[in-house]
Amino acid sequence: MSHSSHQIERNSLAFAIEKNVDVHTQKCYQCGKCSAGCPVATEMDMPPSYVMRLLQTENQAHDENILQSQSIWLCISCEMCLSRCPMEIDIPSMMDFLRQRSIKQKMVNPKAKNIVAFHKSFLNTIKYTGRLYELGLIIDYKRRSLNMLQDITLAPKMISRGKLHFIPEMIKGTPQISGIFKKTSKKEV
Amino acid sequence: MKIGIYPGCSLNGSARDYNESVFAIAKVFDIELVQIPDWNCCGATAAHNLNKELSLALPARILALAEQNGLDEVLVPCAACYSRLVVTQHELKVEPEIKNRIKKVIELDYRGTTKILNVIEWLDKYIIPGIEEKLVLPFKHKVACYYGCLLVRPNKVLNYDRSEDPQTMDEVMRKIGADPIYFPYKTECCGAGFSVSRTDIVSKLSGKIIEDAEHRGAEFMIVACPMCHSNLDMRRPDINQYFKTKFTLPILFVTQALGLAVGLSPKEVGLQRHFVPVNIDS
Amino acid sequence: MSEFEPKVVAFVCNWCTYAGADLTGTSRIKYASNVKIIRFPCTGRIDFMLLLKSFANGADGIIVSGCHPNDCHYTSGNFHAKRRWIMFKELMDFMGIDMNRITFSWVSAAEGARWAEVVNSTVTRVRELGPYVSYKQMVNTSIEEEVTHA
Amino acid sequence: MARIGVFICHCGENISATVDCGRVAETIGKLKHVAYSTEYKYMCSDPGQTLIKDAIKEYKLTGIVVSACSPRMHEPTFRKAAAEAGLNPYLCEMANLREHCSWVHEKNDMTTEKAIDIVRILVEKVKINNALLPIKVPVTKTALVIGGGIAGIQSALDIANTGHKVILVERSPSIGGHMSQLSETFPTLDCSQCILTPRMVEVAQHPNITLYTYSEVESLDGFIGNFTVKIRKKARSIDEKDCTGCGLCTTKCPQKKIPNEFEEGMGFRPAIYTPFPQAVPNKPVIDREHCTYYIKGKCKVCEIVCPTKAIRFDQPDQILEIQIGAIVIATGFDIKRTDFFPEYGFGKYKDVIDGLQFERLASASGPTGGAILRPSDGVVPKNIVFVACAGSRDPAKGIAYCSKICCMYTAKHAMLYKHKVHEGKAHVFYMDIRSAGKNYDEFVRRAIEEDYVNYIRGRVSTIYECDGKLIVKGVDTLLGAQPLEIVADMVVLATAGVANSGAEELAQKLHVSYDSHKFFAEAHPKLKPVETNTAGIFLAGACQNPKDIPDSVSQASGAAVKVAALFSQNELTREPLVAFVNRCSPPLYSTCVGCFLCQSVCPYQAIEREEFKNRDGKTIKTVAKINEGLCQGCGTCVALCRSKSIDLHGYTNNQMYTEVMALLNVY
Ligand SMILES: Cc1cc2nc3c(=O)[nH]c(=O)nc-3n(C[C@H](O)[C@H](O)[C@H](O)COP(=O)(O)OP(=O)(O)OC[C@H]3O[C@@H](n4cnc5c(N)ncnc54)[C@H](O)[C@@H]3O)c2cc1C
Ligand SMILES: Cc1cc2nc3c(=O)[nH]c(=O)nc-3n(C[C@H](O)[C@H](O)[C@H](O)COP(=O)(O)OP(=O)(O)OC[C@H]3O[C@@H](n4cnc5c(N)ncnc54)[C@H](O)[C@@H]3O)c2cc1C
Ligand code: SF4
Ligand code: SF4
Ligand code: SF4
Ligand code: SF4
Ligand code: SF4
Ligand code: SF4
Ligand code: SF4
Ligand code: SF4
Repeated sequence: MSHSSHQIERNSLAFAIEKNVDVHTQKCYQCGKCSAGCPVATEMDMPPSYVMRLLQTENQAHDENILQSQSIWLCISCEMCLSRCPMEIDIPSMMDFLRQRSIKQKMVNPKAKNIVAFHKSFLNTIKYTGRLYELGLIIDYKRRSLNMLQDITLAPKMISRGKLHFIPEMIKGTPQISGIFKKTSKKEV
Repeated sequence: MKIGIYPGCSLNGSARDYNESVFAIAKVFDIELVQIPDWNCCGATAAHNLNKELSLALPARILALAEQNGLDEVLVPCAACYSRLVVTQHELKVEPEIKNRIKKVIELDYRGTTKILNVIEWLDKYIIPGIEEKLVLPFKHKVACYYGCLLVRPNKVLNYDRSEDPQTMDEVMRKIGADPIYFPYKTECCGAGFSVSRTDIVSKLSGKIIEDAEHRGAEFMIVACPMCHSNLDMRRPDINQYFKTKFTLPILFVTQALGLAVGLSPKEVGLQRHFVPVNIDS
Repeated sequence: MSEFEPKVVAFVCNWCTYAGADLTGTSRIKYASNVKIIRFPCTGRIDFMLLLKSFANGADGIIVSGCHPNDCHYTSGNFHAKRRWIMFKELMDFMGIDMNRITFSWVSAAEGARWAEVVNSTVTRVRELGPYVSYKQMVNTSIEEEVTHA
Repeated sequence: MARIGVFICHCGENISATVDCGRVAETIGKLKHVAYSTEYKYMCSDPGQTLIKDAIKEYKLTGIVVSACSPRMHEPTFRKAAAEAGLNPYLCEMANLREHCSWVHEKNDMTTEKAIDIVRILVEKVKINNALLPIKVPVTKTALVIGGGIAGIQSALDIANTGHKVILVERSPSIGGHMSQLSETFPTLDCSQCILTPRMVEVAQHPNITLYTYSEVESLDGFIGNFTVKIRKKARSIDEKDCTGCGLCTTKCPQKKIPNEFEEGMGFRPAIYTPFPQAVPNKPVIDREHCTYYIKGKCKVCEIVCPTKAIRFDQPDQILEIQIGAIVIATGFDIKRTDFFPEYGFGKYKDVIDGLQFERLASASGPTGGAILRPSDGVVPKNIVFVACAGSRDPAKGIAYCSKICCMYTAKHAMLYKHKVHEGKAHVFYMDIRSAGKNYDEFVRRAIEEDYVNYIRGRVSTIYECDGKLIVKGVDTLLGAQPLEIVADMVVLATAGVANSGAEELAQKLHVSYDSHKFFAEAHPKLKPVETNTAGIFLAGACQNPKDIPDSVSQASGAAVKVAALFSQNELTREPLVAFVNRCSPPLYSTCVGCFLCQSVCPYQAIEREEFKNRDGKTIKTVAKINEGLCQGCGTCVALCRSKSIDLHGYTNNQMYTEVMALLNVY
C-alpha cells in the first residue's frame, strides 16, 4: 500500500548521525533554543543550532567544517540543549558521535588538542589500573599536551588535603578492563 | 540495614571529604554501605566523548558486579557516575542488541535489575524519615542548592525531579533547618569535565554560579557532585583571578551539611580538606 | 497460443477510487481490460472473506483501493480497513495466499492516471505469475479432506 | 420470479464506437430472468427515459439495469424514472459501460466481453435487490447554541434572524467569551468592547433567543432533527426576575478579595458579582465557594441591602429538558497559563504574564485603566520582551501545532505598548511570523517599521529574576546563532491556544469526535469544516482550533446557514442505504451476540444497544441496534461483525457475494 519513497543516495554526515545515534537533523527547525541555553555557545566557533543547520545542508564542505570545528570539543555534555529542545533533538549524543568521527578522520581542530589529550590520558590511566589514578592522569596529560606549567600549584595543595594518591590502586579485574578496551576499540564509528 | 555503594574514582581521591561524610552519616543512621567489590571507573566524560561502546561497557561491568554480589540497591554519590550508570542501564534496557553485545565484551552476566540511587534519593529514602530525632544542630543558614547538570538531565532517562527548577535538594535542606534561596543557576553547568583541559571555561561558568549565589545572599552553596565541588572549590583561585574578585562562598556537599546538623564534627565530615575555608559558627 | 489473460477483481470505494476510475475514463486513458470493478461504499465495508472467495473461485489477482488516509468520506472507515488489512495480511500469508497477487492502493478521485497505472502494473505482475491454480486446488483438497474425515 | 430489464446506451458513439452494443444486448437478453433487453442511442434523453418507463410497465419488470455511464452521473436520473413508472427506485442499478469500459479500452472482442460481464454482474445483483423506502424524520425547528463567545453570539443571531428559535447556553455568568476581555483587536485596532457589546445586547433582546447563562449541557439524546437536551441551570442565588441589576449588593459584599477571573487574576471581585460592567445579563451571581454565608452560615449583607429582595440563598440548580433539532457548538478555547514552562519563570515571577493578562492591562476598562504597569510594583516597564510560540510548536513540552493567533496578537501587544509607552523598548522573540490574512502582514510590518519593535528570530532558553529585573536569555539565529541576554522589566508569553476546559467531557456528552488535542473535529478538513460527523451538530469558532475573530464569525454564520437549511424542511429524507441488524423469532431474536465491536468502529456513533426483556422485565438479550438517523452507510460495522448479524441496505453481504461470483462467471 505504500508509495515508493524518493530516497536519494545519501552519504552525508547527517545520514551517518541518523544511522549511528538515531538523531534526525531534519527535525531541527532552527529555533535556536539550544544555542540560547548552551553554557559554552559564546566560546564556540559554531553554536549548536548552527551545527544543526550545517548538517541539514548535507554539503560536504560543511560536514568537514563541522568535524574540524572547536565546537564539537567545547560541548561539555551538560545536556541543557536536549532538555530544552522543543523537538527533543539529542545534540549531546550527536556531539559524542561527531568527536569520534573527527578523531577517526584525523580532523581534530588543533585548538582542541588539550581537550582530546585530557580525555585520552584519562582513558589511558583507567585502561591499565581499572580506576582513575589522578597523579598518573596529570602526568600523562602533561606529556600529551606539553602543558607543563599548568596547575603546578594545585598538586601540592591536593596532596596536603589527602586528595591525591601517589600509588595507583590496581583492581583485580585489570585484565578484564584491558579486554574491554581492546574489544570496544574495534567498534567502528 | 545494608545497601551497596559505588564510590567511583572521585570519592576515592579528590572527593575524599564527600566520601567521609557519606559514610559518617550512614553510620549515624545504622546503615551499612557495602562497596561493589572490585569496581572500576565508569569512564566518565572521556569514554562517551571518545568511544561510545566503551562508555557503555565500563558502567555495565560495575552493574554486573553489583548483581553478582546481590546488591539490589546501590548508592552512587557522584552525580557524574550516577548519570553514566543510569544512562547505561537505560540504553541496555531499550536496546537488547547492544545489551547482548556488551555482555560479551564484559564477559559477565548482566540483567539490569539494580536500583541506582543518587545521593538525594538515598537521603530521602533512608535518612530524612528519621532526621527529626537526630537533628541536634539545625543548619540554620541561607543556602543555594546547586544541582548541576547530571543529577537532573537527561530527564527522560533519569526520571528524577524536574530538569527546570528542581526541588528535591531544597526539600532536604529545609528538613535540616536551612533556608534555600531562590537560585536560578541551580542547573547551569559549572564546566564539568573541563576542569583540567579548559580551566578558563570552568572559571567563567563556575564563577557566574558563585557570583549569583553570593549576590543573592547565600552563606553556603550545597552540591551533590564531586566534579561540581572541585570546580567550585578547588578552582576558586582561578575563578577569583578570572573575575578579578574574591569570592569566599564555601561549597558544601549535601551530606556534609546534613552531617553537621546531626552533630558530626567538621573533621568527621571532611571540612578540613576544602580549599575554600568553611567557617561554621554555631 | 495466446498469452494468459488474468482475471482481476477490483474492490473499490465509491467516493475516491470509483470516482478516480471514472476520471480515467473521462481522460480517455487506456488500460488493460482484465480488471472488473465492484463498488463498495467504503473500503471499511470490504469483507476480506470476499477476497478469499474470489481466489477460490478463479480470480488470479485482486486490487483493493480506496481513499487516501485522512481523506475518507466517512472519516475513519479506511482507517479501520487499513488496520484490519494488517491483521488480514498475516492471516492470508498463513493460509498460503500469494501476496504478490494483491495490490492495495490509494487512488483519489483526482488520480485518473494513477488508476490506470495501478491496473496495468497489477495485470502485468499477475500475468507473469500465471494462473492462480494452487490456491484453488488447496481449497478443493481441504474441502475433500474435511469430507473424508467427517 | 424476477423479471429484469436491461437498457444498453450508445451514448452517441461514446460507447458504441468501442463496444458492440448489439451483441451485448443480445447476449444479456438470453440470460435467465432477463425479460427484456434493448439498446438505444441516448438513454438519458427524454425518449430514452420514456422507453425505460414504458418497458417497465409493459414487461412488468421487477428490476432494471441501465448500462450506460457512471452511476455517479445518472443514477439519480434513472432511479427517478423508475419511480415514475411505479418501480421502487432501489430496484434500478447502473452498469458503467462508458467510464469503466468503452473510454478506457480499445475496440476489440475483449472489450465487448468485458461490457457483457459488467452488465451481467449488475443483473445478478438487481435480482436480489430489495425495495427500499426513503427514511423520513421530522424536524424540531429549535436550535441549541452552546457557548456564548463571539462565535456563539453570531450563530445564535443568524439563526434567530431566519425566524427560528434558539436556545443559547453559556456556562459563565455572562456571554461575551474571550473577546470581551480583549483591549483592541487586530488588524484594525478597534476597541473590542465597542464592537461586541451591541451584539450581546441584541442577543438579550432578540425575541427568538432564549438565553441560559450560568448553565451547562447535562446530557443529549436523539439524532438529527430530534434531539432532547437536558440543561443544568446552576443556581445564581438571586431571582433574575426580581433583580434590577442595581449592583448595590456587589458594592456592599464584605468578601472582596477573590481573584477576578475576568481580569485574569490581576484584580479582585466580591463573592456576589457580575463578571464585568457590560455583562449580559447584567445580574449578579453568588460564588458559593467564597461567600461567607455558605462557608460560615453568617453574613447575608447582600440580602439586607437588596432593594428588591432578590437574593435567594436556598435556590437549587434547575434541570430543563428541551426538544431541539440542531446544535451549534461554540465553546471556544483557552490559553495555557504561565506555569506551563518552568524555564520561563515557573509561573512564579509576577512580571512574566500571558497574553490575556496583557489584554487586560492594555484595556481601558482593565485593572490599571489601560496603563501598562508591571504587576509586581505598578511601575511602567521600560524594556518589555514578548515571547512568541510559548508552548506552541513544541512537541516536547507543549503542543505540536501552531496556535495561529499569537503572531498577530503579539504584534498587536508590542504596538499597543509602544503607543502607550513611547520611550519604551519592545522586543519580540519569534521563530516565524505567521500573518496570513487581509492586512495582516501589513499590520506586523507596521509594528516593525513604524513602531520600531525589535523582532529577534530565535527562541528564548530561560528567564530568571535578578534584582527585580528579568533576565531573558535568547539567541539571534540570524546572527550566527549568537546567544544574547535582555534585561527586561516585564515579559509577555504568547502561550499556546488550547482546547477549553471541559471540551472532552462535552464532546462525549454530545457524541461528537474530538482530536488528540481535545478540539472538536470537523467532518472533513476541507469540504465539511463546519459539520461534525454527527448529523445535525455543527461547529463555530475557536472550539475547533485556535482562530481569530473574523474566522470565528465566518464559521459561525456558516454553521447558522447549515442549521437554517436543515430547518427549511419539515421532514428530512435520507437515502435508506443504512445498516441494519438482523432479526429472527424468539428466543433468539437476532444472531447478534452483543459483542459491540461494531459500536467501537462506527465513525458516527450510530450503533446503540437494544435490550429484550422477558415478562418480568428482566433483560434476556442485548443486541446492537442501528440508529437510522445517524448511520451514514459506510459499512465498516458490516465487514467487522463476525456473526454476520449486521448488514447494509444496498450493499448487503448477499449482494456483494453475488456480484463477485457473477464477475467470476460462477453464475
Ligand atoms: C491574548 C489574545 C488576544 C487576541 N486578540 C485578538 C485580536 O486582536 N483580534 C482577533 O480577531 N482575535 C483575537 N484573539 C482571538 C479571539 O479571542 C478569538 O478568536 C475569539 O474569542 C473566539 O471566539 P469563540 O466564541 O470561538 O470562543 P470564546 O471567546 O472562547 O468563547 C467561548 C464561550 O463558550 C463558553 N463555554 C465554554 N465551554 C462551555 C460549555 N461547556 N458550556 C457552555 N458554555 C461554554 C465560554 O464561557 C465562552 O463564553 C485573541 C486571543 C487571545 C488569547
Ligand atoms: C497553486 C495553488 C494551490 C492551492 N492549493 C490548495 C490546497 O492544497 N488546499 C487548499 O485548501 N487550497 C489550495 N489553494 C487555494 C484554493 O484554490 C482556493 O481556496 C479556492 O479555489 C477558492 O475557491 P473560490 O471558489 O473562492 O474561488 P475560485 O476557485 O477562484 O472560483 C471562482 C470562480 O468564479 C468565476 N468567476 C470569476 N469572476 C466571475 C464573474 N465576474 N462572473 C461569474 N463568474 C466569475 C471563476 O471563473 C471561477 O470559476 C491553492 C491555490 C493555488 C493558487
Ligand atoms: S533547540 Fe532543537 S530545534 Fe531548536 S535549534 Fe536547537 S536543535 Fe534545533
Ligand atoms: S550538551 Fe553541549 S551543546 Fe548541549 S548545551 Fe551542553 S555544552 Fe552546549
Ligand atoms: S445515459 Fe449516460 S451514457 Fe447514456 S447518453 Fe446519457 S450520458 Fe451518455
Ligand atoms: S442588590 Fe438586588 S437588585 Fe441590585 S443587583 Fe443585587 S440582587 Fe439585583
Ligand atoms: S452573603 Fe455572601 S454574597 Fe452576600 S454579602 Fe455576604 S459574602 Fe457577599
Ligand atoms: S501564530 Fe505565531 S506565535 Fe503563535 S504558534 Fe504560530 S508561529 Fe508561533
Ligand atoms: S452486530 Fe455483530 S459486531 Fe455488532 S454487537 Fe452484534 S455481533 Fe457484535
Ligand atoms: S454503516 Fe457505518 S455509519 Fe452505519 S452503523 Fe455501520 S459503521 Fe456506523
